[in-house]
Amino acid sequence: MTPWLLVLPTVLAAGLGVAVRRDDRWAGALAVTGTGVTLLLALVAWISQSGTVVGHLPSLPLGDLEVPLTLATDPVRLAVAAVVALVATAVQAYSTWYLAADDRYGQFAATVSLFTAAMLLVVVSSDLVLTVVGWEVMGWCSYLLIGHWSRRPAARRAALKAFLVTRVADIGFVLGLVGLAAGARSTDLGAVVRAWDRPTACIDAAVVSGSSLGDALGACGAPDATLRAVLLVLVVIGVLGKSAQVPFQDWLADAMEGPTPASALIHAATMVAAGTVVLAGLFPLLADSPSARWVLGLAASVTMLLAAVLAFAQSDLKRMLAWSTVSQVAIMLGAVAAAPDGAGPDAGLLHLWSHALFKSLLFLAVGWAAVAAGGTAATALRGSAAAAPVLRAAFLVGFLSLAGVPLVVGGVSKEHVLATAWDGAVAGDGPGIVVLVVLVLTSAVTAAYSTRGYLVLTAHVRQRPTAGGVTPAASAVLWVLTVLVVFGGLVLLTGTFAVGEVSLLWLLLTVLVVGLGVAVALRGGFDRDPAEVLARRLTPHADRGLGVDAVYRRLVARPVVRLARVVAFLDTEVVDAYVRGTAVATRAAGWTGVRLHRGERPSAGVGLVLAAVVVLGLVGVLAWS
Amino acid sequence: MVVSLLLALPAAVGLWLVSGGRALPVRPARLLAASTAGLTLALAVLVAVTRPGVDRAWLPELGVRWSFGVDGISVPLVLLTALMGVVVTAHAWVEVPRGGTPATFLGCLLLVEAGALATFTARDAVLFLVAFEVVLVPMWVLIGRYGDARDPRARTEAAQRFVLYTAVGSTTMLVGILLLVLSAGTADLRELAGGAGAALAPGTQLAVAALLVAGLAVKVPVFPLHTWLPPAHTTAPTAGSVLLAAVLLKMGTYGLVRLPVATVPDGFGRLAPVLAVAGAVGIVWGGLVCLVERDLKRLVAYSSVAHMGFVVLALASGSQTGLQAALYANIAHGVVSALLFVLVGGLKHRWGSVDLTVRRPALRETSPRLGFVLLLGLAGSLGLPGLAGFWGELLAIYAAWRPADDRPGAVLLSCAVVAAVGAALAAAYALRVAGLVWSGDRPDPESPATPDTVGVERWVLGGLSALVVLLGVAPMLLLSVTHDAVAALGGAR
Amino acid sequence: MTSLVSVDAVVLAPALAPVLGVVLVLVGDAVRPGRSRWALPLAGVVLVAGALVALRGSLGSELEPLRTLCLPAPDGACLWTAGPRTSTLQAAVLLASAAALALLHDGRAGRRDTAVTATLLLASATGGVAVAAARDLGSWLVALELATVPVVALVALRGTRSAAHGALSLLVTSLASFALLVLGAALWLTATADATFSSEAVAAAWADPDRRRVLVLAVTLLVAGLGFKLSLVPFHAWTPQAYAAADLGTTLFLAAASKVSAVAALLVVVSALVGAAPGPAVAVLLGLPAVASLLLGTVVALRQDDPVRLLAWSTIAQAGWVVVPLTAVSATGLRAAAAYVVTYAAATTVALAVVARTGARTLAGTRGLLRRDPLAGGALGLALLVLAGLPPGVIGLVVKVLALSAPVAAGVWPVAAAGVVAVVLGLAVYLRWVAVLLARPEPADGPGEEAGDTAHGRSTRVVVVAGTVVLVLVSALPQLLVGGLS
Amino acid sequence: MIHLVGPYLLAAALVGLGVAGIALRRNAVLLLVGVELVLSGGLVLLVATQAAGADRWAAGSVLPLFTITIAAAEVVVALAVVLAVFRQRGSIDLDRRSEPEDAP
Repeated sequence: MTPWLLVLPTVLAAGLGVAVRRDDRWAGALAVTGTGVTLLLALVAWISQSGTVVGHLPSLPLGDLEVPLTLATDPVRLAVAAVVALVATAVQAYSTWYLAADDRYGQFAATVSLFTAAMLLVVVSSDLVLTVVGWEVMGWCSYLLIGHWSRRPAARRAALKAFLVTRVADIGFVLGLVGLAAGARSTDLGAVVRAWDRPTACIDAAVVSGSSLGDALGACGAPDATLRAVLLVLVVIGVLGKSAQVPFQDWLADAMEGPTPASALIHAATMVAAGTVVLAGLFPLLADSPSARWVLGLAASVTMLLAAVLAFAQSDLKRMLAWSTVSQVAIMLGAVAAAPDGAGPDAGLLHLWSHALFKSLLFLAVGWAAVAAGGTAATALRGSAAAAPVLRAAFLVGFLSLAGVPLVVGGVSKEHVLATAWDGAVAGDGPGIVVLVVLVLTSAVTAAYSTRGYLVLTAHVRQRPTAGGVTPAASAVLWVLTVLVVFGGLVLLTGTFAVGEVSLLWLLLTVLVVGLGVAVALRGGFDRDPAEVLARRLTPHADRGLGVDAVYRRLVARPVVRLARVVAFLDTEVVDAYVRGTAVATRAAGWTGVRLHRGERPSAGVGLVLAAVVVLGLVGVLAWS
Repeated sequence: MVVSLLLALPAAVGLWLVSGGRALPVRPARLLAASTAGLTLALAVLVAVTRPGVDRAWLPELGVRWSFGVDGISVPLVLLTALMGVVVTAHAWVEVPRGGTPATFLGCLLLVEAGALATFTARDAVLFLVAFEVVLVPMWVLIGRYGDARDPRARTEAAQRFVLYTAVGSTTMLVGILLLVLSAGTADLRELAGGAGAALAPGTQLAVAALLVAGLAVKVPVFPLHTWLPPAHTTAPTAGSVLLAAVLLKMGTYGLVRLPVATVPDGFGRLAPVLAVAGAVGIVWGGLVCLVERDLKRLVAYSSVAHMGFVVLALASGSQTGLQAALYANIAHGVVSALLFVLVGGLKHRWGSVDLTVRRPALRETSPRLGFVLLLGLAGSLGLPGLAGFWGELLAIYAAWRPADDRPGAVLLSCAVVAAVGAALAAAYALRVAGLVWSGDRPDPESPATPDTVGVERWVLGGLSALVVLLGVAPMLLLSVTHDAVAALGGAR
Repeated sequence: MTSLVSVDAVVLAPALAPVLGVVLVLVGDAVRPGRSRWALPLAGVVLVAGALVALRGSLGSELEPLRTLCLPAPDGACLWTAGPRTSTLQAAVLLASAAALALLHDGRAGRRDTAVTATLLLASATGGVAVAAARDLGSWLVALELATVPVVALVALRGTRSAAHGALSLLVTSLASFALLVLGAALWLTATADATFSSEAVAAAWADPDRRRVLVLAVTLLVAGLGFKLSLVPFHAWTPQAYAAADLGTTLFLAAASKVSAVAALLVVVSALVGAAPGPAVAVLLGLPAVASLLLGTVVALRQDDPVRLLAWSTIAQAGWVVVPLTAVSATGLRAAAAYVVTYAAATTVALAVVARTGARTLAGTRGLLRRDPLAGGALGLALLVLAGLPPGVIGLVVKVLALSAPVAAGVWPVAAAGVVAVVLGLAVYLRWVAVLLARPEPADGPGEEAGDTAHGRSTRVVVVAGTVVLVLVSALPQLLVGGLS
Repeated sequence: MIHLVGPYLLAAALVGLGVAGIALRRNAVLLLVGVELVLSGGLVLLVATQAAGADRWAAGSVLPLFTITIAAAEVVVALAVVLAVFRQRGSIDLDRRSEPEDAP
C-alpha cells in the first residue's frame, strides 16, 4: 500500500470540507469518514506490513538538487500514523457534539482534517521538503484552530502568538533542513543521512591500520562535523519552537483559547509531537553529534521540570494539562537526546504514542466536564467528574497514565524512557545523566499534579453537575480511549517499537517516585486542592507563565516593530530622498535656466557664441595639437 | 503566424479602443475587450503547445530582426500574461474606474497586455527593448487618468514617477543592450545566449552586465530602486495594479534571466554578490515596512518588493536550482499578488480607503467569502506550503545556501539566512493584516456590513485562488516546463 | 572643350524646382502686383514636386550617388553629389518647407505680402537643398547662407514689435556665425590645402601636427557656425525668441526645414572627418555642445508653459540628440544623425501644425484636446511621443537607439550617459504635455477661447494628416526611413 | 614657398579687432562693422593661403569673391531688419530686453 494513501483521505476531507462547510451534518460526516478511513488504512497496513514501503511522486526537476518527494512507511511510522488517525477520529467525532452549536463548525472540521493530513505527512515523509510542507501547514492550521473563536480578542492573540513563535523558530528549522539537503544535494531523508553520517567503520579501520584520526576523516570523506552540529542545532531550534520547549514554551498555554477538541488534537498527537518524529528520522545524525544532543537535552530537561512545576501551580485545569503537555513532550525529546547511538529513538516515539492516547482522553474529558461545569478553572471544575460515569473512569485512567504508574500505557512508555536515559548516562557521551536526573524529579512532580487534577475533578460537591445532552458518539469516544489507555501498553508485544527490556528495578523505582509525588500532593488531605496547600504563592506567577510573554514582547516584538518604524522612515526619507532630490534638482535647474534666458537680449546670444568658440577652440587645439 | 496573431490581436483591438472606439459604451467595450483577452489566452495556449516562431527582417542596419518565439522560460510568463489579460478585462464587470471613457481604459489594458506578450516572446535584444517600452504609456495613462479618483495630485505624481523611474531603468538597459549587441555582433538572443555573449572579454561582460542589471533592477524592483512601486500601486486602479504586479514586474525578472544571466554569465557572476545582497536586504526591508504600513495597498506593494527579493536572490545564486526557483517564485508572485490586488482593490472600492488604522467590521464575520480569499492570499504571501509562494521561496533559500561554484559562498550563505528571517517577517505582516481585517468582533448592528463578493468578482477571485492552490500542490507542472530551457542555459555556461 | 562643367537638370531638380518657383512667383507678381493669392499654393506645388524627385534619389545606392556639375576628366570632382542620404534629407527639407507654406497660407489669408513670403521661403529651401549636396567649400558656404538669410527676413516680415526683436536676435547671431563659418572655411583651406570636403585631404592634414592644429580650429569654427543654425547650446539663445516671435509657419520652417538643412551641412563636414580624423578630438568638439544642449534644453523645456516656447527648447534638446551620434565620427553615426533629424522634423511639423490649428497660447489651451478634437489631439500626442521616444511612437525610440548606438560603439561614454539622462528628462517634458491633452476638458475651454492666429484651414489639416501618416508609417516600418539613409 | 607671416598677422589682427567689436559694442550697426572685420580677416587668410600654395581650383582666390557677395546680401537684410527694429522701438541697443507687454 503506497504511503500516499495515508495522507490522501484527510486531504480530500479537508478540500471537500471547505466545499460543504455550510452544512454541519455533511461536514461532520465527511470529517469523521476521512479520519476514520485513514485510521483503518493505517491499522491494516500496520498489521499487514513488515518492512519499509516507499512511495514516490514524480520528482521535481530542479537541476542539481534532487527532490524525489518520497514517502515511506515502516511499522513504527505506521503505529504513530495510526495513533494520529485515532486521535483525529476521536476529535472529529467528539466535536460533532462539542461544536454542534458553533456557526463555523464546517470550517473547524475541514481545518482539523487538513491538520491531520499535515501531521500524517510529517510522519510518513521521507523527504525533507515534504517534512517542511507538513510542518508549516500544521503551524497554519494551529493558527486557524486556536483562533477559531476569533471574536474573542484573547483567542486572536493566542493564535497570532502561536504562529509567530513557531514561525520564528522555524527559521532555524528551515535553514537546518536546507543546509542538510545542500550537503547531500538531495532532500531524500535516506540520502541526507547517508551523506552526513559519520563513516564510523571506515574511520575505525583506518585508525586501526595506523593513520591519525584527521587523516582517517579525510580519507573516508567524512562530512564536516562542525557544520553538521550547527545544522542539527538549527533543526533542534525549530523543533523546540514547534514543541513549545524552553525558550519558546509560552505559546502553548495561551493556545488553550482554542476549542477543546482542537487543543486535544494539537497537544495529543500532532503539532507539538511532530518534532519528536522529525528528530527520530534524523536520529542517526543526531546520535553522532554530541553538541546537538546537549542542546536538545538541556532544553528538554529544563522544560520538563519547569513545565511540570508550572502545571502543578495552574489555577486553570485546562492550562494545567497544557503545561503537562509541554513537560511530557520534553520527556519524549529528552529520550531522543539521551539515547545512545545503539538505542535508537523508539523510546521517545513510544512515549509519543502513549501520550497521544492519554492526553487526548484527558482533554476530551476535561472539555466535557467544562461544558458541564461552565468553566475550566479549578474552582469551577471541582467535582465535575460526577457528571457522567465515563468521566470518572476517564480521569482515573488518564491521570494514572499521566503520572506514569506502571502497567497503564503512560507508565509503560515512561519506564522505557527512563531506561533509555540510564543507557545514555552509562554511555556518557551525551546529556543522558542530566536527562535521567531531571526525569526522575519530573516524575515526582507529574505524579503530584496528576493527583491534584484527579482530586479536584472528583471531589465531592453537593450539587452534581448535569451531563448536558452528550451524544452517544462523544461518550463512546471517551470509552474507547479509556480502554486503550488501560491496555495500550500491550503495543509492546507487537514488537513495533524497538525498545529494550525494562527490569523490575525500574518498575520499583517508578512506583517509589510516583508514590512520593502522590504523597506530597496529598499533604493537604483529600478535600483540598494541593496547589492551594503547596503553591499558593506560585499560582499567580504560574498562571502568567512566569511573565515570559512580556519578555518575548520586550526582547523580540518591540525591537522588531521599532526597527520597522526606522526602516519605514528610512524608506521614505532616505531611500526615496534621492528620487525626490533628483526631481527638485531638475526643477531648480530648469528655473535657473529660465532665469538665465529671461532677458532674451540679442547681445547675449552673440556673447555666448564667442565665448563658446574660444573655449572649444582652446580645448580642441590644446588637447590635440 | 500564431505568434504574430497573439501579439497583433490585443494590440489591434487595444489601439482601436483607445482611438476609433473611444466613445464605445461600457457594455460593448468590455465585451469586446474580454473576448479579445479570452481569444488571446486561447492563442497563448496554442503558442505554448505548438511553440511556433516568426522571424523577419526589421531593421537590417542594426541587425535587428522581427523575431518572436517562445521557449520554456517564456511559456509560463506568456500564459500568465494572457491569463491576467482575462482577469483584468473580466474585472471590468466589477469596476470601471472613472477618469476617461471605459473603452480607453480597456484599450490601455489590452495594450499593456500586448506589450508584455511582445516582451516575453521577443527573440531579439533590441526588439525586446522596444516591446519593453510599449507598456509604459498605457500604464502611465492607467495610473495617471484612471487612478485613485480622490487625489488627482498624487495620481499625477505616481504616474510620472512610475514612467520616469522605469525609463531611467530601461534607458540604462538600452545602453547595456547596445554595448552587448555591438560587441557581440548579433542581436539574436538565442545566439547571444548560445555563446556569442559569453565569448566577450571579461571587462566588456562586466560592463554589459552592470548596465543591464542596473536597468532591469528598477523594473523588478530591487532594493533600493523600489520607491516607484508603492505609490504606483496605491493609486493605480485595481486592474492596473494587477497588471503592474503580475505582468510588469515579471518583465524585469524575465529580462534579468534573458539578458545578463543568459548572455554574459561571467559578467553577471561578478555582480551576483551585490545583487544577492540587494535581494536579501529587500526581503527584510519590505517585510519590515509591511509591519508598520498603514495603507493596505501600499503594504501589498512592499510585500512585492520582499517577494521579488527572493527571485533576485535565487537568480544571483547562479545554479540551475536557483534559476528554477526564480522562475517559479516569479510566476507564484504574479498569481498571488494578482489575487491580493483584486481583493484589496475590491475592498477599497467598498470601503473608500484601505487604511488599516480604521476599525471596520471583520471580514470573517460579514463577508466570509472575501475573508476566505484574503486569508488564502495572505497565506500564499507568507509562503505557506501547498500554496504558490512556498516552492520558490524555499528553493531560493536552498539556492543561496548552495550557489554555483563561482559565487562567493559566504555572502550568499548570509543572504540565505537573512532570507529565512524575512520569511518569518512575512508571517508577521500577513498575520497583522489578517488580525486587522479578517478576524475581529461581530460588527455593531448599525455599522454597515461589507458586501460579500458576487458575480464576476467571485469568479475572478475563485479562479485565482484555484491557481494559487494548484501551483502550490503541483509544482512539477511549472518546473517541468521551465526545466529544459534552464538546463540549456546552464549548458551554455 | 564643350563646357566647363557637365549639368544634369534631372539630378539638380530638387534645387531647381524651388528656383523655378521663385521665378514664377516673381514674374506673376510683376504681372499682377498685389493680387498674388496663388503664390503660396504654387510654391507648395513646386516644393512637393521637388521633394518627389528627391525621394526618387533616396532609393539609389550609396556607391553610385547622383552626381552633376562635374569637372572635366582629369579632375573629375563633382560639385553636386547626392547619395540616398542626401536625397532623403533634401526631400525632408522640401516637404518641411511645403508644410511651413501651408501654415503660412492658412495663417495669413488676406495678407498682401504672400509673394514676398513665398519667394523668401523658396529661396531658403533652395539653399537647404543645395547645401546637402555640396561637396566643396564654395558651394557649401553659398548654399548655407542662401538657406539662412531669407529666414531672418521671414521672421521680421511679421511686422510686430516682438517679431522685430526676434529677427534682431536671429540676425546678430547669424551674422556672427557667418563670420565664423568664413573664418572656419579659410582655416580649413589653410589646413587641408583643398577646397573640397575630402577625407584624403583631412587625413593628410591630420598627419602633420601644425596643420592638425589649424584643422581642429577650423572644425571648431565650422561647428560653431553650424551650431547656431542647429540651435546647439551655447549658440541657441535666439531660438525661443525667434520661434515665439515669428508666424507659426515661419517657426515651422525654422524648426524643421532649417534644422534639416543645417544637419545636412554638418554631415558634409563630418563625413569628411570619418575615418580620417581620430575620434576623440571631434568627439569633444561635438560632444560638449551636444551634452549641454541635451541637458539645458530639456531642463528649461520642463518649465515652459507656452507650447511654442516649449517646442523651441525641445528643439534645442533634440539638436543635442542629432549631434550625439556624430560624436562617434563613424558612418553609422552619420546615418543615425540623419535619421534622427528627419524624424524630429516630421514630429515637430505635426506638433506645430496642431498648435497652429488650435491656436493655443498655453499648454492649458490644449487641455482635453484628445476629446475635443481627436484628430489634432491624437496627432499631437503621437508627435510628442515620437519626440519623447516612447512607443507607440516607435520611430522615436528607434532613432534614439540608433543615436545612442554610435557613441556606445565608439566608447564615448559621457555622451551616452548624458543621453540616458536626457531620455528621462525628455519624457518628463513631453508627457507633461500629453497629460494635458488627455485631461478632461474644462467647460471654460470653449471654442471661443481660440483666439490668436488660429489656422483652421484646410492646408494645416493636410499637414497634420500627412505628417501623422508619415509618423505612423515609419513607426510601423522603421526600415522605410532608416533604409533610405544608409 | 615664401613665408607669409605678414598676411597671417594681418588676418589675426583683423579677426581680433572684429571680435572685440562684436563683444564690446552694443549698437547693432557697430556690431555689423565688427562682423565685417572678422569676415575680412577670413578673406585675408584665404588669399594668403592661395599665395602660399595654390589648391587645384584656386579656391583661395575664388572664395573671397563669393563671400563678399554673400556678405553684401546679408548686410542688406541686416540693415533692413535694423531699420525695422529702430522704427518699432526707437533704439538699436542690443542690450534691451524684449518688452513684456509685447511678448506673446
